[in-house]
Amino acid sequence: MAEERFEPRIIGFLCNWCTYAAADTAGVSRMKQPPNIDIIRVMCSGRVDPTFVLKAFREGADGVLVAGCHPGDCHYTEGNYKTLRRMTLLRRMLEQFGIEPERLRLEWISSAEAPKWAQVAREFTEQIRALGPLNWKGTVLAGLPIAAEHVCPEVSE
Amino acid sequence: MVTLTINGQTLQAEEGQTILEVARRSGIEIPTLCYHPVLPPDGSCRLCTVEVLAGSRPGLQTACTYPVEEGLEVQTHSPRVVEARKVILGLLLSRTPNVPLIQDMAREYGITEPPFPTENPEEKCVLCGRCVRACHEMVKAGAINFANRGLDRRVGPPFMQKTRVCIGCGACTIVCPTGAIEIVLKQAAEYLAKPLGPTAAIYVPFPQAIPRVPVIDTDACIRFRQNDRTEGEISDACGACAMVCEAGAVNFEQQDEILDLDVGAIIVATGFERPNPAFLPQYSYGKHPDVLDSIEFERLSNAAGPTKGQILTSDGRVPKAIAFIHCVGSRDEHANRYCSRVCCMHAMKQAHIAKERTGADVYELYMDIRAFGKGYEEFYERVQREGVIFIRGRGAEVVQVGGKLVVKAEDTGIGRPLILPVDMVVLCTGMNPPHDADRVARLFGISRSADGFFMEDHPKLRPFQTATEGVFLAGTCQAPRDVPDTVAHAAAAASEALKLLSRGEVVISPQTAYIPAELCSGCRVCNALCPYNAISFDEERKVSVVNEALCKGCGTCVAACPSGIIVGKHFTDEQILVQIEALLGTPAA
Amino acid sequence: MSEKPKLKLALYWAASCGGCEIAVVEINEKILDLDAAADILFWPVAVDTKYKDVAALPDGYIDVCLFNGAVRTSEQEEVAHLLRCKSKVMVAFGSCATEGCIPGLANFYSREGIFERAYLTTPTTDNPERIFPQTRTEVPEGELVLPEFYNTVLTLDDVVPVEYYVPGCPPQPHQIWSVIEAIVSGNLPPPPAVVGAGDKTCCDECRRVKNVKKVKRFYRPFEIIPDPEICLLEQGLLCMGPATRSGCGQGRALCVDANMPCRGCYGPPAGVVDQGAKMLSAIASVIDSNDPEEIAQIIATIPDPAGTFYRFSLSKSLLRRARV
Amino acid sequence: MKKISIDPITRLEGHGRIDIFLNEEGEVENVYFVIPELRGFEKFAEGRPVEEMTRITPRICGVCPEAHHMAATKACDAVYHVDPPPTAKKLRELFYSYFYCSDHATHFYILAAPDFVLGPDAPVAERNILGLIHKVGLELGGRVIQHLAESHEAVATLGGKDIHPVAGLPGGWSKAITEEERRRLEEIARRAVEFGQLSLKLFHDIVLGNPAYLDMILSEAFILPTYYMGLVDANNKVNFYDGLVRVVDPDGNEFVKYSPAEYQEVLAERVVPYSYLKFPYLKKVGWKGLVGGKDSGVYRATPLSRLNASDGMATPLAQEEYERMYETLTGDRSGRKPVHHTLATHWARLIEMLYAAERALELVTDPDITDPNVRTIPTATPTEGVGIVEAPRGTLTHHYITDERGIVRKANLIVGTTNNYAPIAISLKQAAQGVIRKGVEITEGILNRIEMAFRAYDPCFACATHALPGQMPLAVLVYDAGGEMVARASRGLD
Repeated sequence: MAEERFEPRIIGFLCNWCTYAAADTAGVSRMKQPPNIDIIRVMCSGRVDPTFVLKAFREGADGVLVAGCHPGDCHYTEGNYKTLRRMTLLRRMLEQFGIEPERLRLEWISSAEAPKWAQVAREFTEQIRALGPLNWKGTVLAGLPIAAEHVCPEVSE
Repeated sequence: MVTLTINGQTLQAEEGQTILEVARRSGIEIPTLCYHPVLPPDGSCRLCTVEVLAGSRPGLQTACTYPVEEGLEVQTHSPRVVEARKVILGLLLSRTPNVPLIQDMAREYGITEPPFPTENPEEKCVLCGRCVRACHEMVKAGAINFANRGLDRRVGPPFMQKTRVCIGCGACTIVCPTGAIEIVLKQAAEYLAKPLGPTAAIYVPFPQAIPRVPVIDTDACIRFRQNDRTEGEISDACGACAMVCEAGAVNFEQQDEILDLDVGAIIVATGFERPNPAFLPQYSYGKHPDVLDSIEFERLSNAAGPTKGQILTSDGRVPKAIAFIHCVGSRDEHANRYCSRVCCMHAMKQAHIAKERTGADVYELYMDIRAFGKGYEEFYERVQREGVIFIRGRGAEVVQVGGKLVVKAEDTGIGRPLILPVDMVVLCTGMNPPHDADRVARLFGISRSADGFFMEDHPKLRPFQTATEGVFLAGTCQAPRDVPDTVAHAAAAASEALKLLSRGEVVISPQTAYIPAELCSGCRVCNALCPYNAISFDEERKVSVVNEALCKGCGTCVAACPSGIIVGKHFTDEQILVQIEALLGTPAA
Repeated sequence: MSEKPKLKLALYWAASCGGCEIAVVEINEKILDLDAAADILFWPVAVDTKYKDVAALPDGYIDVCLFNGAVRTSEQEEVAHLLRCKSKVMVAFGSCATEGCIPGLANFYSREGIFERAYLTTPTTDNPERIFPQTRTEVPEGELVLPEFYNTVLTLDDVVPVEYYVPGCPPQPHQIWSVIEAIVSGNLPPPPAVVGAGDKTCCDECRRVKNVKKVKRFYRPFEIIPDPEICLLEQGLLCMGPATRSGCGQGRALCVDANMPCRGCYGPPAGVVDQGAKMLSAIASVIDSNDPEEIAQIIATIPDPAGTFYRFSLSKSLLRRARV
Repeated sequence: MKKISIDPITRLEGHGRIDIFLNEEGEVENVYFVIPELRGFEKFAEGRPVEEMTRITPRICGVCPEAHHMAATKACDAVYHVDPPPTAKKLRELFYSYFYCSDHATHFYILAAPDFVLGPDAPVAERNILGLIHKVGLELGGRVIQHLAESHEAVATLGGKDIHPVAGLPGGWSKAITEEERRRLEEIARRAVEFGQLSLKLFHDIVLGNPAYLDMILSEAFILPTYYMGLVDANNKVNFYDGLVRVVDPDGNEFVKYSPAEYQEVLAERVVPYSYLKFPYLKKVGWKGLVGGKDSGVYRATPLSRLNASDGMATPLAQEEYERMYETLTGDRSGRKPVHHTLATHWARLIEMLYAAERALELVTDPDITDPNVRTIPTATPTEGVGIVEAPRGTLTHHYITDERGIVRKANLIVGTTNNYAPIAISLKQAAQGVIRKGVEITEGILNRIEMAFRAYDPCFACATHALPGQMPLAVLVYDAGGEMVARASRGLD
């Protein structure tokens, strides 16, 4: 097609013990995966403060992936359940902000599941590509004089 | 101590002992019938009559009731005594002419025919009253007693009716010398008939048990069953075991106790749970008595087991064909996906024993043989040489055809369905994580892998450590493994624990959470979140506090803290937020 | 404070409800001390000042400008710039100027949506020609003008640099007085800083007993009669106290004391970037279930997450507004 | 043609701008009153739980948040079809009465009194509460401040917070009062009654006692016959908290009496392109533009309107004063109603303040007032509801439509001052015509006379930001036919 293909910007918050290792293995074992996901490592998906997700969207992410250990398999016993609760509620709130909940994805990927990681990475990237750009900074907040340069008005007369 | 002479032999005895006891202890034979070591002596049958030559009560006396005294002189086989016993045995034989025990005793005294007319040749009861005493004195049930007088005298429940008072303990049948009593009450019969279970209410779990001490099955033990009757008050029923235990080791008052121990390390060795193959209905487990699981077969083949190690079918025959079905409940998407890691080898071991003891045709139905350990492969070959037949193909079904067991399987070697008629099927089960593993995990802050076993800190580098410092794993609670591996694993855990103790301090990772007390508002949102109970609430200052020794740094509380004051060291909000900015500030990759 | 030359103070309001001014008046008798301590430039009753005159003032002539109200129209932005130029110290006074406050909830909708509702679809509206207000209108006698109505409610520091923030809807009189004293005596902290409030959260001042929190279902205030002694959140009432700056009540949380859950008018505490996100995280964390279905059911008992967690701070939130 | 633009706060939000156009003769040709402010509560109410309206809508106005809180609370009762326990209703009205004590006092002493006490021509810088205190002396000034402080305290005790209260919720009131609180509240109520009488005495001495002011009140420039609206109880007595809305025509005959649910049949709001505020009017009479009289749908909802629309006050002292006012204002002392003297609104306001104090005293001494049962838990499915109370600046209507979960789908609000948008515009035109003549130099005093007409309504635009201590910053711009400014006088930042 003529116009340039949309390349989504995706931030991935990955649990150090499972998905991060899986992603690592996926890379080492040369599995095919798109470059669109920028990874931020956390010790547990339970560390992912909804603030981070909103920050990512605010700064221009088109999608956010949060991935942790399978339920019952959490390195910290049940951090991932807290994540499940938070992301469920957050997804609902994103809708109120006019953001498709699908732009925030929660996945359980164990350290042994490198292929699953690669597949999720591909799927999610395509899903976001299909949804199109969010680009919050560039659209929704565009034109707002946020922190604009302050200039003193001309003194008339 | 008193000194007495029996048959001219001078003996020492303790006050309160009876002549009978002393004589028996010294190997002097005195016949008895109504006497039973755990029952109070009665002297009713008078068979134990002896002649007291010197003592407070000279003459013919019953040895079971006569207490020893200083200078006592006794003859156990004087002519007078023998005469007396002949009369007694004559009478007994006339009452119960067909009871072998009585016949034998009588014969010893030269009596072969009943001297008196016989009322009822089928009579077995000699009215010794052992059962009555057992029921009253031991069981404390008082369900049976003597009724009527003279020739009509007999033993039974009131009005010879079924009685609720009887607890069906079966004690009367055990003490009855002539086998006159038959138990008809199911419960007791079942208990005593349990094929592979213990044969008494007190037993040694298995010969290798450590410590090797008997245990009491309180559901079966008369004393405890009587406790239930007396609303929990300790009953004084039975206690036969205590009476006969010279070491006085039997203690009915023993209770479970909960001890608080301050320890520096904990080794979790809660083991595995034996799967019940009944949940795989195709194997007819529990439907046919000759379908056993590995543990039951082990019990059956155990020299200390109910059959003294003979391998017999439920109807007591020596099986002619036995099938071992591997991987029952393992490597199976309907059960455990994982390999049990032990059933190949124990199946072969049991096949070896079965072959050896029965010479039966032994079939091994397997998916793959995993003989990976030292000497395992060799053992595999040996068993094959011994003639055990290995068929590659999972046992599909066990059915009964006219009372006979038939195993259906596929021989993938020749690609044909297979039908094996056998006498016994052994289901080689694997290992399940204990059903309450989750509670244990929560208690120690251990996590579990998807299969439900406890998760080691690192599969290769920290295989027996956990995410909780000072808590170690040993054996099958972490994963299925056989004995040598378990020993190695446990030893490693033990030495790691000792290392910790000798060091005297715990090394913790620096990635911990920290609450600046001066900023905490004490909302306590974080309190419930910590899987390691590292967060406590200081009621004094009304602030939450992180115990950094317990904290593992997962950061869940950091993300939750609504006032944003909990610091997740090395993963602070600031650090992560700038990462986000940096990543999105740069053009897409 | 009387030795020093009298302080030049200006009070000004933009898109606000006026509650901030009322709150200032409610320092009651102290209003006389204020009069003694400071010259109040155009607290409009006080002095007659024309826009021209203000524009003509040397930059920084005003010592402190207490600016309340959000920035919603072109006019307000313009005045904000003017006052910024003329004031040494600019104070965002009250929730509106600081974080948009409740009027900021308009950011869930667009200007078009608001106009359509206000001037077309409200049942009592009589607008046969489907007229909307215009920035310029020709009338027989001449032309009439209106300022532009922005699509998004902005905070004061969106448009000009701000030294101090006084949170609260409204700032409570006792806090206002403490701020005025600080200004007059020159005891202000280094800017930028929040003044006239605590550093902790409402829970710190709240007098209710707090326990470990596990919530199986959330309730709306009218659905239960809460126990007067125990933390409202524990009783399933969505209380914003945990993510809200302390300072409203001297040693108590005003709304909570009235058995009503806090709605967060004092804005986020010091450590919090986004009040709504933090509250969401805390609320989700205390949900007492690990089962996805049940979690969904429990969450369904929260009627309006965004409108509750961002009741006052939407304009200052990370996303700032909804995409419509 | 000349254009005078009385341009209060050109660049200030929440106020009005008044453009006055003169013809060649220098007579006032036309007047436009412009409100450059809108916040869109009706829109962003959508999606919010309806019970939160009691906490959201008060932010429409920080001067009368209690009114919005109460209207929303009553609308919520209606939405949930729930009837609060009697004590809850009493607490609400008690709360509301103290609010009236404070609000009317604020207006009279801080906005209006300076004009009368200090005189319309006094220097602006003095014409404020501080100036007033200097003039009447610290003793009375102190009483004013004490009265305000105490009534705020009462409002806070009952409502949880004085500005933006929180206690109202569907089915009741979140907070019962203790006997200790009650005793304090009674004390406050007793002093408020005295203060109400004191204020009226002051009004009599200083205002009515001064022929100049009386003439001003009675002068043509300040007389505007319109329809009048007000909430009345079963006996057609003034009530602020509950009842039916009664509208009388300029001759004082009952035009309509409607329940909250019927407001849509009675009211309509006209949209104009030059203002963000709509002009409400009586649907049945119709919109005839900015003119008064019986044929124009323009109505007023002010203290004076409420008195005009009622048959009297429900408390003795207020009733006495009510009668005195009508006797005084009807030239023939007939006490006939209605009276159309815009400036008499101040008098009416003081009568209402006295009534509020008396009513508060009645309620606070009611034996049931400390009953802890103040909540009814709603059980019905929420649907739709209208809540109406009398805000000091006019009848306040909140209308919500919700889904079955009680989430607002549609909201409609007609707030106090909005009712008076048209009459204020007319009064300003009258006043302008009265004072601006050819060759008359436009002084600050002239302006203030125009502003007094305006201030009588205690305008609070978009029930909006209120210039505080309250005076409308005002500027008069005199343009010649070419549109060049030839004269200017102004107050406030414009």
